[in-house]
Amino acid sequence: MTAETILQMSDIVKTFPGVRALDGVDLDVRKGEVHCLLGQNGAGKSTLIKVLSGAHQPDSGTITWQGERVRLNTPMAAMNQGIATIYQELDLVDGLSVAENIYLGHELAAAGFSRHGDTERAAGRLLERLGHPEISPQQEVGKLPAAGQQIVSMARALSHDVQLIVMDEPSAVLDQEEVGRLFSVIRDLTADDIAVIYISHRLEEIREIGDRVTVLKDGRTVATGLSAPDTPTSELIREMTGRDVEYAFPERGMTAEDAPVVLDVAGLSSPGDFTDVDLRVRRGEIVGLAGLVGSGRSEILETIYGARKAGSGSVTVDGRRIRPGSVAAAVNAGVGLCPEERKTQGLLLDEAIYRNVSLATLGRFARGGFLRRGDERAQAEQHVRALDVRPADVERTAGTLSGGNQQKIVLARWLLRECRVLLLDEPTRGVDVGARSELYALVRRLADEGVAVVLVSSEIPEVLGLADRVLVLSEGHVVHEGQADDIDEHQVLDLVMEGSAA
Amino acid sequence: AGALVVGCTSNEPEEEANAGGDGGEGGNAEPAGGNNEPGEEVTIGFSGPEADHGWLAAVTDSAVAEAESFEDVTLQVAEGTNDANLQISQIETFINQEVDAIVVLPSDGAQLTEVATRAMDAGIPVVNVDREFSSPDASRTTILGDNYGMGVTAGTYACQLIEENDIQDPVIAEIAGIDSLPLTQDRTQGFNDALDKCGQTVDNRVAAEFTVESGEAAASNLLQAAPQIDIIWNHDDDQGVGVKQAFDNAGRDEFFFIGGAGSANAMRWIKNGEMEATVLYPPTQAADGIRLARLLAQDKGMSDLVQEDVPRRIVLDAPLVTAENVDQYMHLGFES
Amino acid sequence: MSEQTPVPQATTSPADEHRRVESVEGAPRGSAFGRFMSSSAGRNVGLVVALLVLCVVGAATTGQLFVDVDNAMTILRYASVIGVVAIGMTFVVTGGGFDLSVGAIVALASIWSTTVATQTMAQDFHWIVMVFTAIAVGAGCGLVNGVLIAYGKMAPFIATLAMMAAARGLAEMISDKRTQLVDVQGFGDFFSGDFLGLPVLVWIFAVVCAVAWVLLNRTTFGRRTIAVGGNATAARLAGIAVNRHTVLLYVLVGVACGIAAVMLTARTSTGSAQHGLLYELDAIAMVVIGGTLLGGGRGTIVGTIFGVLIFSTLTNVFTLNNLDTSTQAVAKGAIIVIAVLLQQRVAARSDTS
Amino acid sequence: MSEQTPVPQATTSPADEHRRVESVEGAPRGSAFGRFMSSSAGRNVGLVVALLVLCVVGAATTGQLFVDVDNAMTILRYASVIGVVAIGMTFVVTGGGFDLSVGAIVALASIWSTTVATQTMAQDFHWIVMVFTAIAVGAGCGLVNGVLIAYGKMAPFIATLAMMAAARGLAEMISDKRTQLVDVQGFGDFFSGDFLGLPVLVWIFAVVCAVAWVLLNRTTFGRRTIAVGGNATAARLAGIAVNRHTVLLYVLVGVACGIAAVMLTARTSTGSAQHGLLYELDAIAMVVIGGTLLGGGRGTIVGTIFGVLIFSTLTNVFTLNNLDTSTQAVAKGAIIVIAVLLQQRVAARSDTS
Ligand SMILES: Nc1ncnc2c1ncn2[C@@H]1O[C@H](COP(=O)(O)OP(=O)(O)OP(=O)(O)O)[C@@H](O)[C@H]1O
Ligand SMILES: Nc1ncnc2c1ncn2[C@@H]1O[C@H](COP(=O)(O)OP(=O)(O)OP(=O)(O)O)[C@@H](O)[C@H]1O
Ligand SMILES: [Mg+2]
Ligand SMILES: [Mg+2]
Repeated sequence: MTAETILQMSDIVKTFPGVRALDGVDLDVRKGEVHCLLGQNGAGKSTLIKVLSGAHQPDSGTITWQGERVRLNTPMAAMNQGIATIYQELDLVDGLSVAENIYLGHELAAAGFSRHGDTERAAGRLLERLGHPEISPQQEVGKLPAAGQQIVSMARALSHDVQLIVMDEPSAVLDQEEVGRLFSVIRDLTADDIAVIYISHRLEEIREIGDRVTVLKDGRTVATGLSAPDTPTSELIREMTGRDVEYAFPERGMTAEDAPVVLDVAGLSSPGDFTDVDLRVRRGEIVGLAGLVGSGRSEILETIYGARKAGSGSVTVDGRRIRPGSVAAAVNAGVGLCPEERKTQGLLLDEAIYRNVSLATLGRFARGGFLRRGDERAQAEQHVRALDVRPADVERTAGTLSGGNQQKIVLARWLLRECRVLLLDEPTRGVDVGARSELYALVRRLADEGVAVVLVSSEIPEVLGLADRVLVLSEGHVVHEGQADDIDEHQVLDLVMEGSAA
Repeated sequence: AGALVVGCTSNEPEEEANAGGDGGEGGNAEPAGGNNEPGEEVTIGFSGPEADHGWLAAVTDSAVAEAESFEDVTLQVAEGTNDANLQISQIETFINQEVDAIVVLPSDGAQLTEVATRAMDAGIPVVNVDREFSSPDASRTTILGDNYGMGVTAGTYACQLIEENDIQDPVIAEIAGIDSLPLTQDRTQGFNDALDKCGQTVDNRVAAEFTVESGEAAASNLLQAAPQIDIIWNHDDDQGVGVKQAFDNAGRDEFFFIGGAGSANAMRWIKNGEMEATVLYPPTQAADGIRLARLLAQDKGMSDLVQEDVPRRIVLDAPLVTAENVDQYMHLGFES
Repeated sequence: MSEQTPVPQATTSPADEHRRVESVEGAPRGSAFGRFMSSSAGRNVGLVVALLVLCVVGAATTGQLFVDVDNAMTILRYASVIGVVAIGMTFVVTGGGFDLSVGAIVALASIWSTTVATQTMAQDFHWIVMVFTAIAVGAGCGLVNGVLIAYGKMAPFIATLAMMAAARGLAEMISDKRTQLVDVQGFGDFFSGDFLGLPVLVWIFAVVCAVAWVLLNRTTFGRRTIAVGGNATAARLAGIAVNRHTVLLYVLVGVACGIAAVMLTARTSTGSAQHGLLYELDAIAMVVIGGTLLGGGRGTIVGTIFGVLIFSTLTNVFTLNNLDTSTQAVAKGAIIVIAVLLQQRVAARSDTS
Repeated sequence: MSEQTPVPQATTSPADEHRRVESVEGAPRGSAFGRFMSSSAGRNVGLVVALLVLCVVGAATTGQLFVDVDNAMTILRYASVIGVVAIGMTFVVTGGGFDLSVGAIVALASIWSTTVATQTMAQDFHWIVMVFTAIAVGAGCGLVNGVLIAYGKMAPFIATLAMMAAARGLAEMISDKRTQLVDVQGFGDFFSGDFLGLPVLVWIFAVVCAVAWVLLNRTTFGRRTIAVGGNATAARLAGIAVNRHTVLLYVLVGVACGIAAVMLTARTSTGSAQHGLLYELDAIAMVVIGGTLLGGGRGTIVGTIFGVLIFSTLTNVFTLNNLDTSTQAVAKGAIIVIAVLLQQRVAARSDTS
């Protein structure tokens, strides 16, 4: 394991107006290893890899690549050195095909003319290597679901002839099976002596695939060269957060059998997406939806919320039917949704944090249409602090926050709204361990206060650990319904597989 | 300008008069009476519509040239505009500046009446050119082109052609200028009225926008709409360049082609027999306006006239230029 | 602190550079006036500089003529009409839209409110009838635009281009292409008069500005406008009725056009199908130069006011300087470019300090 | 399966409804021609229907006059000039930009290539000198636009609006507002002539369309244009020199304007500062009606061609029917709306089937 060092970044400093995102970071990566980068939301992981990929210029610090000091002025310079990056935010062009996206910027071309056939064949091979021969290279990327887009991003990184691949939270939108496939690809890469920098908030993944770990905290390297398989989780968490965090699911409350049903979904269908979904959530209950990516969970939430028109079926909140296909009706009935894509569906990236938080509650702060902005700000700030958003300055624009912190902003919106029913679509995607356990506690507390929660997550342990009851979905059908205690992860996976085989 | 018809009011018998010089390109034919002798220094404000075609450009140019020919005149030219709001503020600026006289070719007469009245009330004489104000109090004197008369001249000539050539069931086409301008309406009205007298009507009518390009486009579509035409009257010789090109492009020349305004191009075509006639609408009105404004500002009269005061209303003739008299009018043809 | 832009986007998409909003982030808490000033002076410093430079040039080249109350009134009276349209346009643009039909709506509203029928009614009752008519026509056109765009899912460019053709055509048909004189008792007297030393037209503009500023910055309507323009999907998922709001925005600009039509009718004492020619481009230019983001999500009323003043002062200085029209056009192009570049540099500098 | 759209976006942002691209997703593999046909027929079915309806109306109302080779040539010749500009505009719009200066650039290029100096040189050497001059002028103006937008970070709307004023002003200054007649040997003969039964102008348009189609759909330049317009950040991270590409796009539309200027000069046998009036709005309208997304990321040459044909056929049918201009304007507005709505319905139906 003493392979030569391929990359050495030392004392990297990067400031943005008002923030010191990187404050003297060191990182060294060896040939053929999987080097994990850990850190809380906002620690500076993505910024560091953007410096490495040439997307940001560091204010100071040196990068040594294969023994030579290099300056990576542009993304092209980094790629030419053999460094490819899968960015945290999917950076694909919707209007282009899968194949065109994969080869964007280094097209297979003769005298400027695209070699269509070659490009598509090459893309096809890459997708096959990633275990996704079903994604057509001719498909338009904008029409792929998030997971499919992540695969395309990976194929794009692999399409370069590289020594180092940087992956910024590639597993966030993937389910367990997909993650397994990703890991086998990573193993193939390292077998070819290609190094991988791997960023994830899921510690069990680090343990499974990683070789060494570097931990960032507040823009500094606080630990480096830790052994990924052997360092105890508690120590990693302590390094990241600077304190001991109880990484466990909160105690389940006692949902009384006779608690009133708050959300009642009956026979909901949407042709092509899901059929005949019945869902009852009592006051104070958390119901989880488990299933593979593409099993239609997001669509169910969106349909309940009125953001999609249902084919048939009804949604009742507190005994009153809500008008289908109307978000306003759902919101007024006390339903809130944390959407899957926070950037495109959740946030006003250019607006201040507090304005994002108050967006669904504007009416409350208004008298005759005029906003009482003091109130608005104060209440938004209260929730932002409660969720430990960093930095806690509510005047910052939402776009400058790290991914996990953005997620908290969307949650804060519905906390502020004090809704009766909360629909959470992948609420912990990209959220760090510390914040994650806080989120779990928070969701449970909300339930105890009487909110009915529906939880969708690709992490089956999360669903089983947090929810009271689970529904297992496969290809748009509910294949199992029962108490979360009565089923384990393997059984869920088996059910899902059976469902898709059937 | 060459052919001026002066009337103190429109009802009085018209008197032939030469208002002095041939305006236009700054030539100074010396009239009697020494009105061209340098007098006190005066500033004259000039505001006109956007010079978006040759005729209007020639109007501005001849006004500027006329002003330059007097060493005692400083001319303030406001940005040409078709926005009445802007033109009003330009006149207001002139009033603030306390210029000695204002020459206005309004984008629309009625719209500028109020501000012109204010100028008059402020003691600044206003010379109204080409498009008439809606109130006689708004200007000290008015120089008008005769748009209706233009149409009448063209229509009468068309009737004459029909009779002379004994055309049965003639197909008459009209290519108008910017259709939403009152002056276009007037020309069309005059044309229709004159045709009516010999029992004819316009069969096909299209409108262009005074530009070469629009003339070409309108004419090609017109030629397509009417496979056989006997007489075409085109309102404006600027767009006429395009119209003519459309004829050439389509290889059509079975008709009599009558123009309007009297550009130099049109006169050359008449000489070469490529055009039948054009109806004069001289662009020297503003130059005349400058001349009169100077006289008004200097408190001089028109020594050329029997009654010396500057008349209140001058209506220009709209004579017909044909191969016979084209040489006589050649000097009035403006390059467009 | 308050002006950070997300760097990757900012360096790649030119439009993003134009970001400015009148939120009060980081502004010292103080009197409303103090805040207003700090927001307008601080964020629009480039515009202020551009306008000052223009004034200095004006004063230097024409002296007395420019530095004169009457001249200031001339500039303001001219600015008022298009200014009202530009203020309305600010909302539509902030909400992610675009309106090419404003000029045509002004024309149609002016014609409709000066038909013989309307004038007879106004004569019998009160000239306010004409005002109502103009505003109703404007709102109606805006409603059609809004419904086509929000519910018909048409691109704003196309829908309002169609309205531009149709409204002006209709105005011509109604008026038979004739200019319609106003001779309703009191109408002209009222609108052409002065009030407390300022022309009534300027007062109207001032009131429209004040109302608009409050509307954009202090009400839920304004906040929703920014949300709809910034991220329509997020706005919708937060429970905002995006389609209805979009319709309202176009109705709003239609109403602004109606008001402008009344002002123009008063100023010219006519209704005409030729009123408001090319207002669409001028108004959008004023809005964008002011710093409102084309594409939505950022809007500034104060910026728009500066945009309006810069344009009208420019025209005034040109006229006073006796510039030839063609030269004016070239100079105008160059000055717009310089003003915008200047504004950007100054804004960037005040950001980093 | 391949046609699902993420629903929340689709129903909230009107512009999204307009998506169409000539990429080959899901198209049966076959000859290039087969793909071309399937892409044009399948995706533009609404446009085809609109054009057909228009033709049927034309034939029904004017019979012989409309259904006539000469008339088709009239339409095509008329369409060719603005068509070339619209094709250039398609690239800029696809790349996320906007060009208001096209009409003014056409005017300036036509003037510059017909000055006495240029014509003398062309007389001595060959008329090709005029062609080069026009294209060089167009490219130069485009370069200025592009640099201001890409490196000066100006909003495209503002930069090209400034160019619009400046270029036309310069054209007026050079020409002294006179129309400049062309009398260079061979120039008119060549461009006004026919070749294989089709007018040379139409050939030029056809060649420009073909080149543009290949450029957008079959070259790295075209794919990068979509990337730059669709997601500038992604394009930059993929190593594309976004700024340089943006400049190229404006140069490209400038060149298109240069070509159009030559065509217009030939067609009218003049250069004029009044050429190309209002081309900007018409060209953008044709592009957007064709289905290219204003804002960037989706572009279709075939759609633009349909847009051009629909507009010019409309004008032709109006003229043949001897319609009054006001009525034309109202009808045009209504027809644009109907055509776009129709296109959307048809496209939606063919999507779900
Ligand atoms: N473009 C930017 N402008 C201003 N601040 C920024 C920008 N990008 C990042 N930051 C700030 O830099 C810090 C580091 O952010 P970064 O995205 O690197 O965090 P991260 O470790 O990747 O977090 P996460 O796990 O949530 O993805 C954060 O405080 C963030 O707000
Ligand atoms: N890789 C894929 N290729 C093609 N289509 C897919 C793919 N994955 C999913 N789909 C389709 O997309 C639709 C919705 O997928 P989506 O990811 O929204 O479902 P989901 O259950 O909400 O998953 P997630 O938990 O990731 O949100 C499904 O109808 C599915 O058929
Ligand atoms: Mg990150
Ligand atoms: Mg989902």
